[in-house]
Amino acid sequence: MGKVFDEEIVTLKADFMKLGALVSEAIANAGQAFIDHDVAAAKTIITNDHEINHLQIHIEKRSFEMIALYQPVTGDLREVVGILKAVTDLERAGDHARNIARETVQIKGEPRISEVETIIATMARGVSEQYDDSMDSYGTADQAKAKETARTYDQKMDDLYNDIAAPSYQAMAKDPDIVNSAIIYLNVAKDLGRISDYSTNICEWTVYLATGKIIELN
Amino acid sequence: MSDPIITADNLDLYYGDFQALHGIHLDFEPHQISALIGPSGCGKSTFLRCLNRMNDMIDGVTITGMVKFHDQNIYSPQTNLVDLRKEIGMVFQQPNPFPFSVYDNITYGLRIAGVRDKQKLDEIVERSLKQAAVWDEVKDNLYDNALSFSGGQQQRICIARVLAVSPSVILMDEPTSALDPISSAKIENTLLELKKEYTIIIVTHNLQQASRISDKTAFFMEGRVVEYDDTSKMFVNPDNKQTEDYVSGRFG
Amino acid sequence: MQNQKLAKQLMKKSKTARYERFGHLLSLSALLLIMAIVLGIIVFVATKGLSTFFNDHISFKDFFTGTLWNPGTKTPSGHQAVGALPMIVGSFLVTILAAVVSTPFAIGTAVYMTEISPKRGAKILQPVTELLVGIPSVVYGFIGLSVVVPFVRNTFGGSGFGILSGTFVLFVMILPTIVSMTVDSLKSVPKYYRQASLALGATKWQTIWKVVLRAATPGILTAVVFGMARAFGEALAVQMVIGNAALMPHNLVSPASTLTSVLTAGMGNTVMGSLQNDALWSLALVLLVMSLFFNLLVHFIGRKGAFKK
Amino acid sequence: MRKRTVIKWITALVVVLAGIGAYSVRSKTATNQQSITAVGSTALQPLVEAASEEYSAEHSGIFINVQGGGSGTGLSQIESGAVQMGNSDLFAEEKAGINPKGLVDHKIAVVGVAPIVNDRVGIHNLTTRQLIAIFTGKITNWHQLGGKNLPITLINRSQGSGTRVTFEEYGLKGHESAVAQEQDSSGTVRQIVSSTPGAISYVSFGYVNQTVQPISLDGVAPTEKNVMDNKWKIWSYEHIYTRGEPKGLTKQFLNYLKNRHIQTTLFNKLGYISVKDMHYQRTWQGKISKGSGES
Amino acid sequence: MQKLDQQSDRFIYEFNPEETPITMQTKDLEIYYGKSLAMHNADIQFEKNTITALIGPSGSGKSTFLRSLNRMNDDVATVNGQILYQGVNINQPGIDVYEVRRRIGMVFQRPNPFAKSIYDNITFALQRRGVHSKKVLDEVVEKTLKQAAVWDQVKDSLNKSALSLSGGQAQRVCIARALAVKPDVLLLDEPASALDPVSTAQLEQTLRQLKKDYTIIIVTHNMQQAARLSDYTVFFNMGEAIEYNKTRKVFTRPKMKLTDDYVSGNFG
Amino acid sequence: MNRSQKQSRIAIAALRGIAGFVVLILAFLIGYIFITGLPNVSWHFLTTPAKAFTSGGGIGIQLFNSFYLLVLAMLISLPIALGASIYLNEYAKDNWFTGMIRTAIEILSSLPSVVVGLFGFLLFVVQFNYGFSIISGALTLTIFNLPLLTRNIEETLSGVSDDQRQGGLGLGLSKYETIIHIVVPAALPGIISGIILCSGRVFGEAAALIYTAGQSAPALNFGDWNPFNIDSPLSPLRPAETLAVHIWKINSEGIMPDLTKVSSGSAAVLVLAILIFNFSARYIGRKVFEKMTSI
Repeated sequence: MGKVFDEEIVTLKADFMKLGALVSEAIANAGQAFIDHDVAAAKTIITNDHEINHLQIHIEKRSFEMIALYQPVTGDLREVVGILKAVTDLERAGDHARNIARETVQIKGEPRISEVETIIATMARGVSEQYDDSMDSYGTADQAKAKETARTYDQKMDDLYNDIAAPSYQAMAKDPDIVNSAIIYLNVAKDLGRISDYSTNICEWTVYLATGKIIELN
Repeated sequence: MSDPIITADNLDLYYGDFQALHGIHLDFEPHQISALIGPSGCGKSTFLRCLNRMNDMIDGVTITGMVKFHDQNIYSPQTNLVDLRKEIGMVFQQPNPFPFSVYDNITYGLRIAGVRDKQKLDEIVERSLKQAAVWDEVKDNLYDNALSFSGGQQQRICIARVLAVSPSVILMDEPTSALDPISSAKIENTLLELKKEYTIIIVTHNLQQASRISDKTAFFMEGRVVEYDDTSKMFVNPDNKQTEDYVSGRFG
Repeated sequence: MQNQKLAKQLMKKSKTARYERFGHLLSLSALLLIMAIVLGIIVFVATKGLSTFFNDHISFKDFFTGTLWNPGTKTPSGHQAVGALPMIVGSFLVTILAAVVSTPFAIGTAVYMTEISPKRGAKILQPVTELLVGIPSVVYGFIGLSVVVPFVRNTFGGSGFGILSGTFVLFVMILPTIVSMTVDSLKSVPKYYRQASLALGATKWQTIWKVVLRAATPGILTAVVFGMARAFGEALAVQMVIGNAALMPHNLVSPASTLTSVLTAGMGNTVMGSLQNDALWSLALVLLVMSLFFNLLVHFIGRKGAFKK
Repeated sequence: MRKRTVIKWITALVVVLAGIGAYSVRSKTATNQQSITAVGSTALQPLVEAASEEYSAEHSGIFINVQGGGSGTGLSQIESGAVQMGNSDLFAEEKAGINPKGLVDHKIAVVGVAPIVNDRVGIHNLTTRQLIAIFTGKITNWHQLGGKNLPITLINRSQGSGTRVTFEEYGLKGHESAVAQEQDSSGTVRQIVSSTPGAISYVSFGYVNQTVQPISLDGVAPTEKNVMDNKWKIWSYEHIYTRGEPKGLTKQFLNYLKNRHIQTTLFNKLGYISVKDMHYQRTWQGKISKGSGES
Repeated sequence: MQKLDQQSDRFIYEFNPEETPITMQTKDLEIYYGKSLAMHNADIQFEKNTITALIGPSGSGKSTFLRSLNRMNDDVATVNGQILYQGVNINQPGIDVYEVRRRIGMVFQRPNPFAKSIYDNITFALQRRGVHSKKVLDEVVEKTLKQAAVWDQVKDSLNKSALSLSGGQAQRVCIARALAVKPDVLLLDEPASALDPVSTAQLEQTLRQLKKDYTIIIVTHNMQQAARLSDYTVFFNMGEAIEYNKTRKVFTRPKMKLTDDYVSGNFG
Repeated sequence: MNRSQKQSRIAIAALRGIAGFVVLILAFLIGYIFITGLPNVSWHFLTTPAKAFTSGGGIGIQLFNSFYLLVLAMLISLPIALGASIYLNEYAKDNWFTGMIRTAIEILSSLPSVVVGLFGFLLFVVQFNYGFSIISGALTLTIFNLPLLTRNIEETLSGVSDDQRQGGLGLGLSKYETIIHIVVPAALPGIISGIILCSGRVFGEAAALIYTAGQSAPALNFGDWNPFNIDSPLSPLRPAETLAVHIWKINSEGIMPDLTKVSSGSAAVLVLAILIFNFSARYIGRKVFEKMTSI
């Protein structure tokens, strides 16, 4: 296939990486805003989510067109299919970052549990790192790094989730006033957990991109 | 996995001093469509023609190695060429019906084999035209000159002509390259039906075609088989870089 | 503005267009010239040939059914002795026999040249056939006289002069024409017909017989027509070996004559415009009509018997 | 590409010029009488041709074309005035379709015609009656005449040929030959007679050679001397006709032909008999009278 | 700027001539072979510096349409209606077809180099038009062969017979040959159908380059080729232009059911 | 080995037999001509003029005449045949009229050459007053030659792929330019074999020339190449007996003693000449083709 496909795939990948960067920013900022109780930053994230959605739709459309027009095979096929699949994960990860931003707005004025928030902060950083590593591995089609990332973070993030969930439930049982906050903590942890899952998915697509094999990494 | 019906073993072919095929080893399984792909001059057509000894006609061709058909080396001196070609039929690039009626075209192979029984001939004409999925289009014009039909119909008549002598293997040398997409699609559908009863080996330039219809694909380059595997693998995740470049169109 | 300029450029007759007009006219005039020649000859032969009937008042019946040829005199029964039947029959017989004999040989040779041994065919047979076309008919005639006639006399009896000798000589004379044209038509049969046939398990012979020859039939028929045309028009050689006697041929070894041989022999000894001369032109006219007939006949057979390529 | 166009035009030009040139030169030479043409009898052709060669050798720049075509052609061409001399084996009066008015006869030579047979026949002499019987198809085998048991093969010259007319008139006494094979040249006749057992035909004396057997008639041998004395009856004049009295080159050439020197040297070599040597003359109706008849 | 002709079930994209330079345009075109109507309803505009692909089943009239654009059909068909080339109707009496064909060049299905050297193949038409300066011809040869992306392969064998070239090279030499007479528009009639995939890819590459300087109209029966190569696609069926739109649209969201069926291979 | 294969072997053996038989016939013919003829061929024979009635004559002038006439006839007929076949194959629509023209041309080719000769005689020799001359002969040969040559060229032209024509038209060239500069060169090898075949016929033709180019070969002045002088070898107006006519003439009316020698020698020379002509035409054709295909 000619140069045009190659040019288009470069653009597509650039768009995808741009989307990755936007989502990465959203994840990082959402975690930070939650910890800092920064409503303004959270609102920015919510607004910016539109951009992510637009970009995702654009990338999907381009991918469909490329499949329709060029009928790629082998590496090209994996490139387009990988992006087409991973872009959903990115967008969803972005959605969860937006959810976290919403929780940041909701939790404003509620009582806090500082030890839980410390763990959330750890988890947010971890998830953000995991996401970034996943995207790095995708960007370089580095399946070793992808597997490594999945192995490193997956269990860790599950553990962190439990570390957040347990004190939150305990707090809820003890103090009815804290229920709202605790639920929000649980939601945030869940969002972070999902982002971690999507990152793992991205790692799986990295493996597909590199080898054409579809595997489960967790 | 069943036993291969045709096996090429260490097959070399020379045009004079020029070696066109280098130690080809390929197995073809029954009731499958195997596609041979590769750039022009890679030897895929030459190889195909080795399988029913159509290269024998060309001056200065030397062939070494073996082609086994049901465990029998077709290059052994005992081989009866005429019988061999009845077992291993061939369809060519250009639709090439003889300039006779459709009926005469289909019955040609039978008549030269001495079949005279009109009723039997009629049956076979109907059967093979139906198998080649062209019966409905020609049944009312069986006695018209085959050349008066469209290219796609002509090619299917040619397929029917091969089917009429009941071969077990059909070799096809770019059977759709002279046809428009609709006719090609019809031929492809025909082939997918035929593979239930026949073994089909097809040379094609059209990579999408290979990917659409074949079970196995062999990629030839410079007289060698670079890669031979399941088509699904060849088009998603080939082992060889050259194969990948070729099937993705980045070649040359 | 721009458009008008362009329109002007496009409307201007270019040099190329003038070339085309010139070339068209040039080739048309060449064809018209040939047509004029053909028509001229046909009209010429027709007027001369018909004047036997219209100026000299010979009846068609005497001409076509009479068997005595001595224009200017009367037959014992009182008719004009202008019976052309012996020559017509002689011409027919010798042409058809020559065509019948040489066609299988020519086809066999052509098949050999194209299908069996193309290399040897191109190297030896083709130049030789082309060479034979150029041997003057007088030479053929003399070889016929010194080789064929004694051979026929010793083998089949009679004087040796007759239709059989004429056939043998014409056979050799028209062979090159038929061979080279048959070779052309065999070569124009696409290679893939042969491949398809072989791939269906046909033997080489079956392929040649059932596919190649069948597909080449129109071309072969044309070749035969041209061969017959040459046989028809041949005079000097035939005249020497056929005996050239205006007798109804009773068998193949008794002297007979053809239209051309009588025509050629008599032309110089008659005076333009005399009955003797007009009668000869009538023979030429008959020849013309007969070759037209053969032409149409073979084209008709060709169209019926074969398919469009 | 351009070069070829130029070449093509040059070729076309050359052809056109050659055509025009040819026409103009033609008319010029025709009026200057630098070249004259004699057409007709193939029997007379070698003689006139040989004479013209000698004449041209003696007179440079003179061109005498001698063409065959047969007596009929010669007469009709001279009648239409297309040529200067028309050669004929026959009197113009004898030829159907010719108006002899205005044609001037120049009798150049006398030619004797002899019956010839294949030398395996074994017969050297025939009577006139036997000859007539043979040629009218009444006798069909040589053993009927005391020769070998060989069927007789008749070979005639073409109808209208001067030799045949002469032979039928004086050899067969006016009987017409039966329909048999015909040849339109003496050479071919001789060749066929020499190679066909039992063949009989007739040629002018010039063509008789060792390959065929000449026949004496009624004991008279076909010799020039017998012709001069009219003992051998089968002979005829060779005529050159002109349209009106000859002028210029034509006249000079005709005189040259009639010149004693030519008539004695060339004629003998070619088997013609000089008119001057004849002791008898004959009119076109066949009347014989004494005298050479030379004009 | 678009019209959806509900009655005839056709969708034809239209340009705004104010904004978009249009090189060629057909209006009310009707093409007859003898008495039979082979082509009608094809009012198409061709934008400058684009590639337009004409697709459709065999006998749909796409080649007929293409050939009438530079009047190559003159001898075999009767063409009614207007064919506008830069606003001038070239389908009218008095038009010099040779000048039209010079400006609207054509490349054919099978590579058809003349039995001449490569150099002469390219310069032949110019020489016939009276250009004989060696310098000018040399320049043209180099320029067009470079444009056709075949210069590097043939520059050392310009004097060799063009018949010795491979199919792909020969086809690009044919393109160079067409470019040598400085056309505006390039018509291509299935130019890659006789070529293998590698040569086809190279040819497509060449065409993409050429689009900068020419308006290219290509008939192809390879839909992938139309898809990956062209900017606009016209879908013909039964002698009618059914849909004319941007290629991306035609191949992802065709407006017509018929087009949809055809490009997705569910046709016939 | 089954039945059909046996049948095939037998049939192919039979074909080989037929081809072998034909080769034998041909070999016999050529061998006969050469064996009887070549011993009589010498340099002297090839260069001296013919003698009418003495031995020792050659065929120098006849040989020259044959070639000159052939070249002239081809120069005239080739452009006409080319033009006509171009019109028939490229311009003419395929209808009954074209069919009629083709049939007429085919019929013309079956006319006995003597009829063509007489036509030429009446038209060129008499009507145009070219006399018995090379130009009359060449024009008559043109008539004789045109049908076959036209048909041959037309056949070859129709064998050139339409792609080539479209290529030319697509470049904005006229049909005519395309034909002349592309189609004709592409058809050149075929045209050349057509010319060779026709040349063979022309070379061996006698009957058409007897009445047009004449049967005499007057001595030529080989020092004078001005075509307007009548004794120049190039003069189109001189009578010119060709080799084939010479063979015919000496066999039918020749009276020289060494007739058979001259005749068989001439035949051998004729065949040799055709041989040389064939090879050189092929060679030149190949060279021209190479030149045109790669400069």
